[in-house]
Amino acid sequence: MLDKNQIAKRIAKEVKNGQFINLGIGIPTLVANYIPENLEVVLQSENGLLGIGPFPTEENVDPDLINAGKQTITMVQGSSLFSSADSFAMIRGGHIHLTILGAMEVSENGDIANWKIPGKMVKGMGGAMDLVASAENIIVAMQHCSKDGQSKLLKECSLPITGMRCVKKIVTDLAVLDVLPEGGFRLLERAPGVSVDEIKAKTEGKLVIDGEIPEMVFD
Amino acid sequence: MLDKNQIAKRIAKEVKNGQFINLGIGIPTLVANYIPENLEVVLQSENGLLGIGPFPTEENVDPDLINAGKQTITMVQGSSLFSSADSFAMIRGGHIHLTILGAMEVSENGDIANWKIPGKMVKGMGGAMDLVASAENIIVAMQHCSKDGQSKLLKECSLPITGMRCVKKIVTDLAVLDVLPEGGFRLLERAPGVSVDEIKAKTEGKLVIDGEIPEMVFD
Amino acid sequence: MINKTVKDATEAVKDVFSNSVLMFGGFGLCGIPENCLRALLLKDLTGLTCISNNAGVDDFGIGLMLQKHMVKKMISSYVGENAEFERQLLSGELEVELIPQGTLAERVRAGGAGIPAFFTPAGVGTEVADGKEIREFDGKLYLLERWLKADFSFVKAWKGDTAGNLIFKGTARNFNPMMATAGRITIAEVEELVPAGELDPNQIHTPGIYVHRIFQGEKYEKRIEQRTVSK
Amino acid sequence: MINKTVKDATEAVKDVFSNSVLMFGGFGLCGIPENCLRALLLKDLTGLTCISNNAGVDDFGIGLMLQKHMVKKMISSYVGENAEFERQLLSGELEVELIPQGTLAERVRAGGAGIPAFFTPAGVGTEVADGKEIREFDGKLYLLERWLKADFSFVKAWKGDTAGNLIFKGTARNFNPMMATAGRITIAEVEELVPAGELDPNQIHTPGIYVHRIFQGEKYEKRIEQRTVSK
Repeated sequence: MLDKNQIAKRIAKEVKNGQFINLGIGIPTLVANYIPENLEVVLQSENGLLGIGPFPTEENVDPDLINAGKQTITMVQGSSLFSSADSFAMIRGGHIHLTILGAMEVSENGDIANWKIPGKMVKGMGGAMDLVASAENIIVAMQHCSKDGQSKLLKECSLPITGMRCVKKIVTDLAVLDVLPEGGFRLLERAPGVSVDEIKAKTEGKLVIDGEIPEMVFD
Repeated sequence: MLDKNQIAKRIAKEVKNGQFINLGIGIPTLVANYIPENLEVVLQSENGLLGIGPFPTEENVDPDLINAGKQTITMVQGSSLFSSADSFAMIRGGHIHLTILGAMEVSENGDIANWKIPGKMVKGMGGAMDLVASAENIIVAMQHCSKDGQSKLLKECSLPITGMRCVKKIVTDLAVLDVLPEGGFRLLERAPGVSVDEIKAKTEGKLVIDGEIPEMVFD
Repeated sequence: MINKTVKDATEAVKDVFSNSVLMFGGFGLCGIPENCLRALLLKDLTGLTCISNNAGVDDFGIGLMLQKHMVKKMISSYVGENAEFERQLLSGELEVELIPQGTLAERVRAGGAGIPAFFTPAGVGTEVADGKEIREFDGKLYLLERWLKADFSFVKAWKGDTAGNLIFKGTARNFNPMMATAGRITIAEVEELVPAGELDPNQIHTPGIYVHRIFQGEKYEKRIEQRTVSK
Repeated sequence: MINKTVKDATEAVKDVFSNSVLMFGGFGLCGIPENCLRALLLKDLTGLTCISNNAGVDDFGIGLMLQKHMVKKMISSYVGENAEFERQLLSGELEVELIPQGTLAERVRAGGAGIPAFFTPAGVGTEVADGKEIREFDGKLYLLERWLKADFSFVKAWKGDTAGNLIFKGTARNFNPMMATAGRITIAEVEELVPAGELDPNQIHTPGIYVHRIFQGEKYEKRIEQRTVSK
């Protein structure tokens, strides 16, 4: 089983040179720590920045420079700043190559639910609905099962969805899976020490297993 | 009868303090020369400038600074530059208080025709359709009759129109007229030496004459 | 150039009335019009509709207006950081309309730009689409969304001039530029107010035409929600 | 930061193909991508659709592409200053689609911003409305207009950096920023190309994400259409 940092590390292997990437709050933010140094990528913050840098040192904290998670940040060389309307024009227009975000549920046709639990205080969708409706490639980072052991990879989402047929890949603590265009989760890799049978048992949606499933390799 | 500069001078009396104004090509451009110095107004150029200044001196000509008529210009203090999308957002959003433009025909319900003569080479509408569809106040500067003596203030436009029910006021070489909300040209002022009868004879559309019509007064 | 300067926040907000629709720039607590918010708190206002990406925190920003029961309705994309907000919402005192962040930004832009409606993919297939027209363009589904406008827009910029031209700094820009365009009356507060002509026309983010009143804010606390540093 | 630099105009336009859709920034002859236009003239291209507010003059700008019969269709708001244009149009060699200037600007912005359609008042009641959906919002009539996109967008900026960030100057900005967002491949030429990091992030007009290739133009003639001076 992978911990949060390992999930982030595995997702980082999906990043390609030259990409513009939006990282959601939580595990996705950790992905930035594992992107290989030889890749040139640009991280977008949907409140209005291209080129997120590392967190500032104590003396460089600037309250006028935060990311979408409201954390203080810095900018890398070559950054640009813009309004939220321009930022979402960028997102909606398909200019961001890769969006990585967390989820509460994903369905076998790629629907994602990550904004609302009926009966609980609803905080809002923020930019998630715009991001999932627009990005050409969406990778979800999440736990395979909820805390009470229920699968989060479902035939259909039980929670109100954030977007339809949009998730392309999922990295969980147990596995890496593609969402097939015709529906179904195709198992690609197992986490170290996790068996195919365990993944089968913990995946409620249709699971497609083609041949031998390798264990993930970390460098 | 007024010449072009006198038409411009008469229109300048309609300008109010604090207005943002778009001046079309031709006579409207001349209006800028007659705006009283004690009024603070801002002239917009729809290619992307608020704050048009006078024409430059020979040594200050900047090919990167032109108005919508493609003339070299200068900027006044406090100007701002923006894209054409932002410029027409400003126009469409109703932020320009007054638009002054030329016309080939105006109808008694306020339709304006000023972009196309069937059978002749069509150069295009430029920004005219956006301007007339958006401005809260539109004043037309034109000759009362065409060169062959036909009235240009008509029941209905004979030429393809640029915008519907939009003209509020017309200043011609003969008269100042309002377009009434219920239809019809209400005669407000006569040019010096021009009789009401002449204006009647040269106005094809419905002309409303209420009481004595004063001659225009120029300071 | 027309001088838009007013003396201070109190004068700037003098005619804000109960039951009006207000827009506030800012993302979280970053780039919010602190001085106008403080001045509004001193007024006897109720029934306000506030359009703002977030709702502040309990003791800062719009959160303080909630404490004083001035707000009838919030229109936001995310309202998570505010316990009083939650209490009022659950008790039915407060109405909330949640809008995807990009749709919110674009609806406000549309309000300023004279575009009454536009199609966006955000929310298709979700409850956000309920009751909205859905149409297919080039093989993809989109929702029809309407413009948003306000009686008063409150924005905060870094620098401004007496003609109302504004320059923002960092990610404090966020919703401020669009909201400046969508207010019937737009009130801008700035950290530094300079005479018209001192700002480079090429670097203006918000042209003065959108700003009806401008003043230099007395004090900027600039509270940080998540102070995150690297060692 | 990703380096978008290419050697020169010739390399920048190397894969432009016949029958493709091209966008050109500029208003009149102000802010046009002169170096790309020169490089395109040396290529054996036909059947192009050119989206540009104007069509140049006979011996400069897009006018030169018309002389070489490279253009099948112009999409513009005003095409008045070009005799060869008129000849080709009347002879049926050239097709032209005239669009109100603000609608053109907004359709291009929509193309870059992922908005497939929007409502605008421009053209209601005119022949521009023929065949288009008309709808009333809040008592006023609007037309539905579609986005515009291009295979290649050519834009000209004042300064740029190797990451593709652009800053425009004066009214040479005009259509360039939107067109930069609406090209599948966007090629920017600049008067001065600097290393990434030298431009203030706060002053960037076009973020580098929209620019796929950038180079410093060899020569800028910057021809003036109406040299008007005061004595």
